[in-house]
Amino acid sequence: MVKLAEWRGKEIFRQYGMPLPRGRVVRSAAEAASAVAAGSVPLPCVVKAQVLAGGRGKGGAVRFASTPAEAEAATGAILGLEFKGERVREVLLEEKLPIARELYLSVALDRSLRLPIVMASARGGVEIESVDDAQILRVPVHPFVGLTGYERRRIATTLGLVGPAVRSLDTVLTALWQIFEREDAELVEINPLAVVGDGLTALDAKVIIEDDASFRHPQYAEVRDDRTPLEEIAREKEIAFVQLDGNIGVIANGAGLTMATLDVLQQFGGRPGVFLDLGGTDDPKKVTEAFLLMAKARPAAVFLNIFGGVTRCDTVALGLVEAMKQVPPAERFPLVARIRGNNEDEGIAILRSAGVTSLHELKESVQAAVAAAGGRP
Amino acid sequence: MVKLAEWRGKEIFRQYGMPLPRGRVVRSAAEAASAVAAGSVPLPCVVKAQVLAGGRGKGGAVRFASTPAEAEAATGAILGLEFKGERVREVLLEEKLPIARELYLSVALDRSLRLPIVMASARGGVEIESVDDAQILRVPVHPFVGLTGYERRRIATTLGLVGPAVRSLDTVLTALWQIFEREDAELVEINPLAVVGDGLTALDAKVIIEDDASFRHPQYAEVRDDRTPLEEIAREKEIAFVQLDGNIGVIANGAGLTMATLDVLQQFGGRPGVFLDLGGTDDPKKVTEAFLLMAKARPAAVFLNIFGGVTRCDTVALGLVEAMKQVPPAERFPLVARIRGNNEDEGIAILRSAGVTSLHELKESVQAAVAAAGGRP
Amino acid sequence: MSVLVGPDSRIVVQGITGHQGTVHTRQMLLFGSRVVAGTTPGKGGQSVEGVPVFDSVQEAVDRTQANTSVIFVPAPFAKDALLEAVDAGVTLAVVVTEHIPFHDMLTMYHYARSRGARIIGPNCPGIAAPGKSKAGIIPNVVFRPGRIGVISRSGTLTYEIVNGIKEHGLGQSTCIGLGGDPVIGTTFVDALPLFEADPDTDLVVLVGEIGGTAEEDAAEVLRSHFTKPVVAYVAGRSAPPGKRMGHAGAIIARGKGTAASKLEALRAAGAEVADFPYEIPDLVARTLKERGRR
Amino acid sequence: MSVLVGPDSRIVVQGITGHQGTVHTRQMLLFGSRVVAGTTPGKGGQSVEGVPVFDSVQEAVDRTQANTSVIFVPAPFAKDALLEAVDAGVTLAVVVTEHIPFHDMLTMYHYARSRGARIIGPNCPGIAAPGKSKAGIIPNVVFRPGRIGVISRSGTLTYEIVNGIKEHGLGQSTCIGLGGDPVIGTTFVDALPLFEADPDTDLVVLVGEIGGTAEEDAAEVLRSHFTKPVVAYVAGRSAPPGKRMGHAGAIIARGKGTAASKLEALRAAGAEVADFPYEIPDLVARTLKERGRR
Repeated sequence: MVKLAEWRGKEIFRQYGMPLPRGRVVRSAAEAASAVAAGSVPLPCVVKAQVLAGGRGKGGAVRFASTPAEAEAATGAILGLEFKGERVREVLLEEKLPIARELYLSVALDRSLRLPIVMASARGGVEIESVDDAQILRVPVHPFVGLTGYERRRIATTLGLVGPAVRSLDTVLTALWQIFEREDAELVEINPLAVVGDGLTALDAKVIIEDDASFRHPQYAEVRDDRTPLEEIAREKEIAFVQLDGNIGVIANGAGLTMATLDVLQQFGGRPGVFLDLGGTDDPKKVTEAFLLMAKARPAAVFLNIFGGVTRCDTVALGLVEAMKQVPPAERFPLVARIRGNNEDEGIAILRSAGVTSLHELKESVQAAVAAAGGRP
Repeated sequence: MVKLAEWRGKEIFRQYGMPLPRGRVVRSAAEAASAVAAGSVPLPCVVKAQVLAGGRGKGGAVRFASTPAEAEAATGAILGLEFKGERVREVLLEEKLPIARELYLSVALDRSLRLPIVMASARGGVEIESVDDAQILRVPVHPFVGLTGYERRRIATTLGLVGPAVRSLDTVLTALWQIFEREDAELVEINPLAVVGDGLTALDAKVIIEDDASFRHPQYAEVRDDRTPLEEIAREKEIAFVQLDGNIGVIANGAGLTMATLDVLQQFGGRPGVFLDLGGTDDPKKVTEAFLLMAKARPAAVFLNIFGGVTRCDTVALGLVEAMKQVPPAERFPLVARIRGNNEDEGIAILRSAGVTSLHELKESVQAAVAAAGGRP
Repeated sequence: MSVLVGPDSRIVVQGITGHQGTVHTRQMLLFGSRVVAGTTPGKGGQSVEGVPVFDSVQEAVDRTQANTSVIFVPAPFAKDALLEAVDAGVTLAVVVTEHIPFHDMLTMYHYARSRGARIIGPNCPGIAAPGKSKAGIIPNVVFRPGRIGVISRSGTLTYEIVNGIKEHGLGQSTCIGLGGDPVIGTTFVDALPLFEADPDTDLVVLVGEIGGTAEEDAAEVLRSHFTKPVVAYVAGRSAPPGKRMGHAGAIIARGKGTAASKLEALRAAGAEVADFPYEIPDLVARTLKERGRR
Repeated sequence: MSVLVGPDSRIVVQGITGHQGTVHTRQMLLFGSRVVAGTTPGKGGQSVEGVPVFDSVQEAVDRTQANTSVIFVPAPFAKDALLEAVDAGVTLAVVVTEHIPFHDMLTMYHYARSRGARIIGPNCPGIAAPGKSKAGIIPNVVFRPGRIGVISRSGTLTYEIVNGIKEHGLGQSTCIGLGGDPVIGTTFVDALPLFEADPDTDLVVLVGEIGGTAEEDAAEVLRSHFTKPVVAYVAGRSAPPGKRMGHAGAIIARGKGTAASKLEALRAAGAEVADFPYEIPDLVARTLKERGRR
């Protein structure tokens, strides 16, 4: 899930011929001033913080400028701000257009239909979640035939477009669909899509690229995302690693088992701090690597819950014992383990030799982990 | 059916990244000399007449040159020649490459499967019709998924390619398939596809574009084809008009009926000179237009065979009578008519008023047409 | 019973407000077809020959339970019209439009098939079962209810042949004009089993033409899976190779698709072969008599 | 009887010469599966665990009548492998591979469907019917033949639950691991009717997780078309929104896909809901008793 900032999304939009306001992304107030002076950003203009979080308008992260001095000042005021936890490093300056109406348009996956779905609404400019379902048109698109003419007509009708605006919509829809397919997007959203004169212009761009397709799109590998630094390292090592609000690290194998373990932990008063899914592995080195990554998150305690299937319990135990040797004494933490399944006895013996007890039942082992982290039970 | 000359086909090949010999198309011997001198055609080179007919090699329409003077002389010798009825107006000069093997590759439609089919053979450089079926691999390609990796592997094996040549084949196949799909081709054929070093090069290019897709490809409208001048005019007027070897013009409505009429005509000793399918029309003007076009072909006699269904007999009769007025006396010809079906009586009456008798049976009317043209029966 | 169309066919005409759409809606109604709806984008709310017009096929299907479509829209938009019909749940689409690029038709055919819908055509006169229903443009006057099935790649030639059968005192069960394009939604191979299964058909007249191997493929079916007598005719024995004879599909290419090859295959598969179209009615009558039907 | 796999399953392993392919071929053989062929392009002629290796699936099918494929090939090539299997006539393909782009899977799913083939997965442990056949990677040791059906979006959690059922003295009829991706070839909605129709299944354990609406969709099926008792569990009630929890499909997006919504739907549809995985075996036993089976 590579979430692209607005300006990156618009770079892609431009490649696919999407109609856009004229503008430029800048990284300093001086750059903003010279962009306006050079005419690459016509005045009056909009000055927008390039952060991934929504609600920029209400949050003061979008400003307006009518003179070069105002553009410079607004850019300077926004750059470096922290907005919902994100530092503003780029600012997008764009011409301010005379907007007649604001529409909504997106394409995403409908998992139940197993088809992409275009969503269109005449109620643009607000979060789509706040729009009544009856005011949203949902058009499934079959990947073998693409967005057909009759579906385009339905969308035009829903958006209340006639005449030349329908041709403009056609351009927008073609770009939207091509970006979704060719860039392996999970979401392409234009909100608002503005009616300006008798044409359309994409005022915002939200593009999310699918991680798993990165082998086809190396250009997105460099993109800064909203992962934490540890999550970023984990991603490179191909470990499923999610940082949460609590203080107990959970290592399990398999996403479902890891989630279930977190659920039980929370039920008994524990606060999960890290979700680490080892996946199916039979390489002790990968276990060591994962465990050391967990140590970097500085958990109050770690709970290991393994059900050996493809993964063998002794492999995990070996990797874990090796990792425990490598963690510096100052960073050590209590460890509670429960390993079951394939080669269970061997695994338990290896752990025991390293001073770790493996408990049998999920419930009792979770309670022990919560106690080890200093929680009540 | 727009058959493209080799050099036009190669222009398309180049757009799609197909590996090609370096070369240039010229329209005069002087141009050939300067192309060689400028280095855009490396020596030694091949000098090829740009005609649509096959068998150029054996027919003396392909020559070789090792010096600029030879290239100029060969071009001069070929230009203006008549090759199987076609005047040579362009000559393609290309570097002569060290060919290890000659392969065959094409994609066309398989009507029975209702799928495109890639044909590949290690026996390239000869007409594919002369190659034993067992030596040709036929790979159906589903348009919804394109040419898959496993199909590409089968083709590589058939062509006896390994190592880097397989990657080169991949480039060739991707280009082949994309041209077929995106240019609305009926046939894309590379024969020979040469193994040169450890890569592949398309030495020839045969591309046929589908007429009916011309609304998507206006660029092909200008291309000279192997139609006769009258066929070209007919095409612009959207009349199905084919010139044949004989002297009797046949006008009928519907392709099947027209063909059947020709068959009967031939059976009774007539020689069809023009196939003119009026199609389904209810516009007398279109009938007049078609009839005047027929007159231009200077037939010895014309046989009109109409079965009125969508087309009304009186409409055809009106158009025909109008046309007869417009044909100059010197160009007039005997007309035999048979009109049946929808508004038959009205049609017959109109023809009669213009001095044309409509016969009832196909057989007797065909015999009358043959007699009118001066044939025996 | 009849083949593919019948009293339950509820027809929507796509492109009903065009000249052809309007003319043939009237003819279908006169034939007795249940034309329940028409569509033309932007003209919803009008009516043509008393038939309500909708903006979309989905609307037409929702409001009138149409299950069969007849498509008259121009070639550049025909693919879209067919996809719309299929997505709206139509199970039989007759595509009258000619000059549809075959690349479009490949998409249309495979998409329809994946959704369980059948296409007749394109570039075809459609289908008619006298006394029951007609979806297409075959002239009403040539028909008379009877027990002869007709499957043909031609248009007008079919009318002439069907008319000949009528004038000979016989009648038709169902007549399908498959269309003259290289890629068609329903071929002889697809249609023959329907007539084999139809208790109201005693004999099938198969009208082929040069180009492709549809008749040779049909001969395979006749040989292995067909018990009723067949009278066959193939147009184009006088056609030269390499020339497209009116139909996009009627071309002898690279030595394939000659009338001789087709006739030989059909004859070898047991079909009675007519050399000329005017021989067909007699041959049908004679074959029925010899094979002990009627 | 069992669901989708059984004694007639003739398995071809695509990617058999890779580490995973080889390991699980051995496990499948030990389970009693008829693994008749393997494929790896360029390695035809070898054999793995006594199973002959072919260059292509078509060759494997032609030579061994394989009808079921298990796919272990890496994600960038998985789409191709699936298309190859479908084109070769395989009717059930278990795609174990994870990290396949969902855009690829859309093509795989719709193509397979149009050709009448079923996909399980991707990113799934596959399917097993104890005592009959296994196509996939679920550990052999967790099974014991019995009358409980299991359908799950998880891998290891499924093993733990299936094992728990065994340790409780019960056994399984068929267990399907559907896979953790956003687009999967077989969903709860697709699988439930198979268990409803299976005379050897008395009760179904449904193991869901956050993300999407597969469980809500399943609840609709339970409500209207399902007569057997169901015990359901949904993992991820503690997961925060917007975070992808290991599985590509396990994400609460825009307020949709929460455990609460799923549990509520399943409970309302009559399923017995377990709050934690260790409660499942007891709940299964109690439900069987109360509903008067076994």
